[in-house]
Amino acid sequence: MSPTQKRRFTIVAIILLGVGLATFLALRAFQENIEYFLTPKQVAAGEFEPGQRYRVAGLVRKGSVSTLDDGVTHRFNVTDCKFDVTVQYTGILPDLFREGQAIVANGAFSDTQTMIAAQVLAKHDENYVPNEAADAMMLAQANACDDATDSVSY
Amino acid sequence: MNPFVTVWDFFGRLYHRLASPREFYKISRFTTPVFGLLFLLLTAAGTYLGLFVAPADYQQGDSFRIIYVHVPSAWLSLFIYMVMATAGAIGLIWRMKMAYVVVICSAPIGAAFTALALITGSLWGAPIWGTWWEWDARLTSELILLFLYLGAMALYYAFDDRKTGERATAVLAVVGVVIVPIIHYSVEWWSSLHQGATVFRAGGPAMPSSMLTPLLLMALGFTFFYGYCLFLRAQNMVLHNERNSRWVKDLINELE
Amino acid sequence: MTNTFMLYAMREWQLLFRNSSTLAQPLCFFVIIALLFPLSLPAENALLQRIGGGVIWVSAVLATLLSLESMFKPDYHDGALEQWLIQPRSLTLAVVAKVFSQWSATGLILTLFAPVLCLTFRIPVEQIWVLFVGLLLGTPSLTLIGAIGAALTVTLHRGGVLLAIIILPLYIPILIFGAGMVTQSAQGADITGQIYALAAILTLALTLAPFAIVGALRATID
Amino acid sequence: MTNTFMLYAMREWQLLFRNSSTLAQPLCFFVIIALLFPLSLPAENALLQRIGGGVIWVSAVLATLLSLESMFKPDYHDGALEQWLIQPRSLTLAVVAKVFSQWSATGLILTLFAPVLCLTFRIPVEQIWVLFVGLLLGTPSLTLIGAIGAALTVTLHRGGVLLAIIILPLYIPILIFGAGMVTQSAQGADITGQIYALAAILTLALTLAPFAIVGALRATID
Amino acid sequence: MSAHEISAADSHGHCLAANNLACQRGERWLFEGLNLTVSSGTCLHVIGANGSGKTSLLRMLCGISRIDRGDITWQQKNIAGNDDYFSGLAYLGHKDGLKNEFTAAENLEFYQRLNFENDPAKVDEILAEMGILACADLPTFQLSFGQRRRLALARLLLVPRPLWVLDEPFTGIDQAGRNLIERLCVEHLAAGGILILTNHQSLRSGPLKPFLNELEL
Amino acid sequence: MSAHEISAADSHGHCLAANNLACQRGERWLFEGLNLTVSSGTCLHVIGANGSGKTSLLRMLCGISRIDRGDITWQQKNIAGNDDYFSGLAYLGHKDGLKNEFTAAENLEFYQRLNFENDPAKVDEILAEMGILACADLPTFQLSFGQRRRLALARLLLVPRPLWVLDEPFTGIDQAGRNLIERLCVEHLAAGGILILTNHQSLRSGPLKPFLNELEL
Ligand code: HEM
Ligand SMILES: Nc1ncnc2c1ncn2[C@@H]1O[C@H](COP(=O)(O)OP(=O)(O)OP(=O)(O)O)[C@@H](O)[C@H]1O
Ligand SMILES: Nc1ncnc2c1ncn2[C@@H]1O[C@H](COP(=O)(O)OP(=O)(O)OP(=O)(O)O)[C@@H](O)[C@H]1O
Ligand SMILES: [Mg+2]
Ligand SMILES: [Mg+2]
Repeated sequence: MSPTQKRRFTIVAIILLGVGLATFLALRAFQENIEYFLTPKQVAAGEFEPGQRYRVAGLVRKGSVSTLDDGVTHRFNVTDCKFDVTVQYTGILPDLFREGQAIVANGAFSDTQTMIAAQVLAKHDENYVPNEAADAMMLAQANACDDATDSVSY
Repeated sequence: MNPFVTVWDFFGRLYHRLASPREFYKISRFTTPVFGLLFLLLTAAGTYLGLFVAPADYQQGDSFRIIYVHVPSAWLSLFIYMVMATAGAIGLIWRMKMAYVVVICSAPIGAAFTALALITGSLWGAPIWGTWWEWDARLTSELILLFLYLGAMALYYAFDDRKTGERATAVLAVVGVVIVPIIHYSVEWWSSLHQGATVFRAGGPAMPSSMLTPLLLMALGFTFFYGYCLFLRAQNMVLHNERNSRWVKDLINELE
Repeated sequence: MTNTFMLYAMREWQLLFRNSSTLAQPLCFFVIIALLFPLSLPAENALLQRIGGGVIWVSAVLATLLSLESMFKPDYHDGALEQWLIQPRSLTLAVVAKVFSQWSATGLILTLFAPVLCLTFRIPVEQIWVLFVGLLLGTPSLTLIGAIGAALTVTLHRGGVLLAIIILPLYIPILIFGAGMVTQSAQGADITGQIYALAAILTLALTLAPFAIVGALRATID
Repeated sequence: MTNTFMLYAMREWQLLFRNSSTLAQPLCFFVIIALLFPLSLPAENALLQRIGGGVIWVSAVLATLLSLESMFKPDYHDGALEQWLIQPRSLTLAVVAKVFSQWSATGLILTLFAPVLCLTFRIPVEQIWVLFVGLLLGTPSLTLIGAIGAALTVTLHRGGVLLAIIILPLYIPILIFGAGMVTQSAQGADITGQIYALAAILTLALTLAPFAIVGALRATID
Repeated sequence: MSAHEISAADSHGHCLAANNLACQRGERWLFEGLNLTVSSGTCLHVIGANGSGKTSLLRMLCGISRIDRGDITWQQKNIAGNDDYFSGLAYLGHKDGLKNEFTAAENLEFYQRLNFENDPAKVDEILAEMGILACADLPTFQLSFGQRRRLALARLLLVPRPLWVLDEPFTGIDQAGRNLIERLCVEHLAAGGILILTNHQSLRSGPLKPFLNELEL
Repeated sequence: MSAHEISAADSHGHCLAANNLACQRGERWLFEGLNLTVSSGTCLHVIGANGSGKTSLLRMLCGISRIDRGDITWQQKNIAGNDDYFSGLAYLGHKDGLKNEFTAAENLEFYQRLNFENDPAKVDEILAEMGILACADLPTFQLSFGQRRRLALARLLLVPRPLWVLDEPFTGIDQAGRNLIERLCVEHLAAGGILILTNHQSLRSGPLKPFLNELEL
């Protein structure tokens, strides 16, 4: 090889190696959960500190939604189908909020089990379905946890 | 004749024609109106189908129809950046004048589409998610893309010398391209608030064709709009850059 | 090859020690942050402790960003850079050496002193480690990526704002991973994901940025 | 007399707008602080609100300190300063104009934008006022006092650290009064004492610093 | 052009004198016990090898450098803090005092205003006389080396000043420019001005010859 | 001194050529369709008024500036990325590439190491030859203007390079220095080197005459 060829070869080799390693590391990174959510399971195990702020993600437990007397404070359970966290939120819920919907609640724990949420966000999934099929879909969604046997992550 | 050679030859000739500002100008005189027309037809069809024919979504009702603006503009925001980066690389490697023109002319169009994606996304997110902004991976990275577009524009105009500015902008376009895969895969890599892929996903689109057709029509229409704007801007730029050359002077004489 | 690297790196270090304004900046930052932050916030340990990590990360970004302006400009103005361009030595290696020395005078110093700073912010020892590792992985990427912007704007007389506009977007991911790591570890969460992410960014920056910097210099110097 | 002042001040402003790296610094600070602080701290409004005032004051000190280096150096190196020395115009007025423009590009911008920043930190309106008045009284003193250090180190090639060492001790009182004001008003306490103190420092600096700066310049330029 | 007005204002003539001047740089004394007197209509050419202290002497005469020993007078009055002196002095050194960020015209306009005048038309006239009108609106850093030096020299024409102190004024200037500047100097001297300059070539064969005094350092 | 070694290494001679070269600054074309060939043992003196594009041409020839049109070859090979060319080239422009913070000796030592050598004794020798040994340990910003230029020129003596490109090398240099540099150039040319330079005075009457070619821009 001439010196120029040799230099080109080295450069290409370095780039390939570097980009390959970077891809590997990136993929490893995304196997870990980078955005930190507290799972209902962790809450049940008491793995949190009162006063600190957390995000909890999960489904709205079927039949758990209630509104307090003031009309704007809502209580409901967020579940991974196995463990539940009770969330209390004062404010307007997003349009999509309903039983079986995936949501993210943002807040701190007042006592051992109840999260006082400052924010409740609804997660929309990738499915778009015409109105005609709505009832079946809603039913399926609301009963999402029915045949789950173990914790599901959202 | 060997079909491979023929195809190669065709692209070779196309490349050379596009590489020359004068040839490019000739071609674009023809393509610009065609692209404009295609844009009008496709978007008109897409809008009609999307607003009046496509069924409402079971959860979101009619508010899902913002998809027909949001998704095409979001796709284009990524596509245009890829075009810019590719053109930038071509310009830097093969010193092709027209490639720089593509880089410079694409930036504001891309920025506009990015802004549109951000605005429509926010408008959509407010009722659906319950917030118009989160520091979510998809949203943040799309915002970064907007800044990159703006940075590229600012960089180009900062140089007194046009040629230096073109090359500097091309370098920035190439460097910034890492953001594109990050935006695209952000919803898989992070547990994002933004939904995952609906259209291009394993197992086919999660959307009935009555909803999908207008979306694809709109996307195609927007792409032609990009082509239309690009050619229009590039024409102007070529004429300006080459204003001292013979062929432009002849052109002006013809007009007068 | 090592020779070229060492040659330029030694020169940079010598210059840094002679011309302490570059060396002063991170130190200034630290003195100010360590001394003045506690002075100017409500005297409360819990508060300091919670913001410590974020403050240190933001100051790392600031220090890097401000040091970029003087990375290539002096060499451009006194003609040293054009001499490098016409040497039969690898410009890429020269640039890597320059970035390395620049980092050692900002990012590295920041990283090494961060634990001391953490003490004034009363941050617990486990989080000090997290912060340290994060900075060690993150600050070189900051300098590498920033150097591309510095090279792109070296000939401009009004480069300041532009440099920030070009570079800040690219810094945000690093900051999010780096600072996020500290916050999460305070909540007792796992941080391997962020470490991998920062490492990935670093490897990518290390392999590609030097070529981009050289390309930028060749594109702009005239 | 006003003429001399206006002449130099106009020139400085023109330069600042041309050479945005000076103008960029406080802007950089603000973008970084407004964007990156919330990104890199635990997302909590109450936390941001409590540290907002302190963060803004520290950034004002930092911005001023970092801008001092480029206050007289460029004019010294390109020979403009020696031309000023041999003009039959008052050098004191020139210096006052320079300090004023420098302040308007750092302290004033910081002061004017601080309310905006306060909004991203969700600071209540009464405290925004306190912060605003404090900065308005404090930042001119910062620049005036800092300019003495800048003039003393203008000919030095290793002036950076020295400048910080000379100047920082003099800044601490201003910072204590200024930032203390915000904390106290958040607690509902009276702040007239601090306002008087800041005003006293400012008057003193305004009357004495210009002469000190001119003396320092004449002593060092050769 | 402008030089004529000086003589009208000061027909009695000017006089710059240095007594027993000394200059120390580091540990070395560059010169000691230097005496000189320059009066209206004379040109003092300071000669010396590189590093012999020409620039240092000129800067002392302009009151920029500290005087290590001796004193300098203008019309028998010490120059320190002497406004009369400084309103009569124009100095151009190796550093040109031009701002890269400004255009050529803006640079000149600033110095014009510094001299209590404001006349953009005159600035253009001067730029034209120096042959750099075409560059009037270019930022100074885009000028060629010689154009930059011409711009610096253009300051001399802004207002008439009896004393010109020029450190290697012909650096980077082409032959036409050199002739121009020599002509301007001659006009200045003929009108009763004083010129102190350094230059590495002898001036004895040029148009300045009739006014020439040499001082070897 | 060093120049003799070139001829030993390359008895076959060198050749730098430019074909149809053009340079655009702003909207103006400074020159177009410029052809030139310089071969071993010749000196090309680029002549032109201020702002005519001499510096721009020299920087193109050194591969620093972008070439707007045309091409430049060294031994029939294009100079872009041509290591052979760059190991044979020494360039000194208006900017001297010296670091103010370093001493004179340190500055030279860096450039020596850049040239794959490390010999402090030789650095001192070169400083002595250029007449600035006394300043070896002064920080460069304390040097007089001419001493600084001498230091920049001292780089030419570090290692023998067949092609010297010098932009106004005599700026700020006194008569003795000028003679010295002319002598060095003559030695360089006599040993088969190539010299391309600009200067505002004609070189026809100096020692470079026998080698001289002129190019008017
Ligand atoms: C500010 C907020 C938003 C931003 C910045 C944003 C950004 C984007 C971007 C960049 C894409 C293209 C991704 C790719 O092609 O890889 C995209 C696609 C999409 N977005 Fe959004 N979006 C936002 C809000 C929303 C909301 C609220 C919804 C609906 C709930 C939504 C639904 C979609 C859909 C359906 C796609 C197409 C996915 C596919 O590729 O199949 N977006 N968005
Ligand atoms: N970016 C630019 N835009 C417009 N004009 C420019 C630019 N850069 C340089 N120029 C002009 O290019 C011309 C060539 O400058 P160059 O330095 O090559 O001249 P030169 O022949 O070396 O002159 P000198 O004898 O003064 O050194 C000058 O007239 C200068 O003003
Ligand atoms: N701080 C200092 N310490 C020691 N020596 C110094 C210092 N400053 C300058 N010198 C020396 O003083 C001498 C005088 O410099 P000056 O600039 O006056 O010379 P000059 O006659 O103008 O030379 P030139 O022809 O090169 O312009 C030089 O030898 C320089 O090295
Ligand atoms: Mg001198
Ligand atoms: Mg030149």
